Amino acid sequence: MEQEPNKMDNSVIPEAIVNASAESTALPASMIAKVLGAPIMELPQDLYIPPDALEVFLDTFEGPLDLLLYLIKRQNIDILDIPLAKITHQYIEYIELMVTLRLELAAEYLVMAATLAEIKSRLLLPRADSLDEEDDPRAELIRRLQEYERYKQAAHDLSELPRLERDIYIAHSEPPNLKVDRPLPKVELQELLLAFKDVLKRIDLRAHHFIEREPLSIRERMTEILDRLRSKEFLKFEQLFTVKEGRAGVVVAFIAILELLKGSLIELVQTEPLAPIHIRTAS
Amino acid sequence: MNPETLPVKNIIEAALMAAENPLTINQMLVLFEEENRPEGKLVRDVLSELQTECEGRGIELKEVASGFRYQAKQDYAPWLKKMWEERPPRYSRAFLETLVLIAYRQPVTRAVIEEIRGVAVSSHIIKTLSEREWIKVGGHRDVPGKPALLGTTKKFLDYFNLKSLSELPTLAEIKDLESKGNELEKQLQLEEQEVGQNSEIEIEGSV
Amino acid sequence: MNPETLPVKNIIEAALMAAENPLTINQMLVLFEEENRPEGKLVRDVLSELQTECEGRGIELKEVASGFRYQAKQDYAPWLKKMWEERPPRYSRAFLETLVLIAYRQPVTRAVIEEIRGVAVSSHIIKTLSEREWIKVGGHRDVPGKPALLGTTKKFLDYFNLKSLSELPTLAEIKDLESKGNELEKQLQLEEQEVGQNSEIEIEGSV
Repeated sequence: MEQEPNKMDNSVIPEAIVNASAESTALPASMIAKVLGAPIMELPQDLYIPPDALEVFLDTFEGPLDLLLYLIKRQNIDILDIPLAKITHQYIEYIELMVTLRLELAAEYLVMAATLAEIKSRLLLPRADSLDEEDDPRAELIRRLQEYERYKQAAHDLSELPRLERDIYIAHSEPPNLKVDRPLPKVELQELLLAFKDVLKRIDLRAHHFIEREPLSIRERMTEILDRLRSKEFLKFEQLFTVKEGRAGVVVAFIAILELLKGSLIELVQTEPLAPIHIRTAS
Repeated sequence: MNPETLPVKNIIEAALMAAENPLTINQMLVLFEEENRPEGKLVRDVLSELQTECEGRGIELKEVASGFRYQAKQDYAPWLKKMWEERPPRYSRAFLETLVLIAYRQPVTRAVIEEIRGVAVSSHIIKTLSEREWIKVGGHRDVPGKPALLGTTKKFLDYFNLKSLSELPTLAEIKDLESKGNELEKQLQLEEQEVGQNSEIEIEGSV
Repeated sequence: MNPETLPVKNIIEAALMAAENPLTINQMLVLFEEENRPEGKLVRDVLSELQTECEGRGIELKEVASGFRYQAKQDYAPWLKKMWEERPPRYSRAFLETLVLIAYRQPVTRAVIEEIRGVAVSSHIIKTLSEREWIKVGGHRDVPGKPALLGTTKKFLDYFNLKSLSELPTLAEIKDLESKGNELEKQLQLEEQEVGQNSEIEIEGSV
């Protein structure tokens, strides 16, 4: 991935490329490729990459900008001084080679070839004496190259940063034995009442009597009485009333007893007339 | 300590901390190239030094069946366990409806709740409510099958901060809840969505 | 150190060691019951003490984007890596370039990444980055097609041992063409001569 392409063996080449192209194309044996319609009879001299390595070589480029940067850097030239004619020339040679070798070529490479050719032709046009930046046909290309180069460098810098899995190992220790509590769900009273409201909306009016019959104080007392009866088989009738509660409390208790009787939830027991009245759960 | 052993100690400390499993002394030895490999005895010395260094700290170096490992001291379990606590789940609508009907209609049998809600009451809900001690069986109705009569408990009142059931709003008041309710309801729905995404123990309608 | 703070220090050390992820100061604070919860300042003091105590040891306490974590000192990586048979993952240039563009230009659309790199963005790379939770969609640009705006996550920073985006290496500056403008013409002439002499292939004006 970070190999330097120009370190490749340069002794081999021409024949190999001719052979490769002969195998893969119908071109006459003496002709290597057609560049822009013109036949190429000789290999460009500044290409020295064995064809089987070419594919690998091209894989190392991340696109046309990357290839252009490589061509520029190889000559130790500042991007600002890009020798456009020369670079265009070399770039197109590479493209041609790729086409010849029938390597799959991303469309972006061809678009760049056209862009380069266009810039070059604009440079060749007769022009005014001085040239400022806006007029320099290379300006946009140079900007793109620089922009790409800084992120290419940033990617390299990022890969040099210490990172997990390679340079950094998390230090940890076993947790102690834990009995993790499962928290119980929380309920707001408001939430509960909204659920109730929903039920009321849903059921028809006829069913309301199921709920509406008695005030809650009576319902509460009913449960309380049943509760007391659970621990004792019998309760004296008068034990169900407390003077402290006053008149209202007595009424509540009395209605609660009546409701319980009506629902056959309790029974009144009197062994003989005038004997004390007891209540017990209905059996 | 001999300065030459310092890197050995640091390497072993770091290795024990970075390892996914306890390390045996042999496993520690093979971390070193052969020419720099310390003696087993040195490693044992280093381990006992590391052990001593844990005194008064939050972690300890323990030897277990498969080797040595660092672990957090048991004393700190009450604090550490909070890191694994889950967010409380939420109760389902069915759960809340069952509870509120028991509260307002007690003592009440399951059959009556089913009649009002129009659907069967899940046993799981009754069980959860009983386990939380929010409801209890107050008796049995004297009809065939002797169905249990359900009512709410003091714990239920305490949880909702009520002194008695009569502090619950009347039906008329409940119907007025609407205006204030809409906002809360919306908020609850939002929360439910949120919880639905984050919580793994979602209590569903079946509860 | 005040003896009362000792348990706080030990609890925090144990928690950081036992935690599955880096811990923020807030996450450390909620380990304590409200009535015994230390001040944030005390926790910060404890952390810097724990940091100091790592001097000369095999591990360090490091603050990354999502909080504090203990980690083996990088010096010992050559020994530690022997504990894993698999080699650490390598990332292709395409992967890293896509990642840095998202990191430096966020929030950024795929189109911008493609424009700068001059090639299509691989869907596979975007998928891998999302699966690793290094990037996320932070919104959508309000243009036709509503393209996703990509940004990096704390997990990305954690992975590269960084606390914030500002710790990323600085980008190279873009040089100005203006200063070179005057020399252009001369240079072009030179170059044309040179190419004319050396070139064996004529390049036509258009492709």
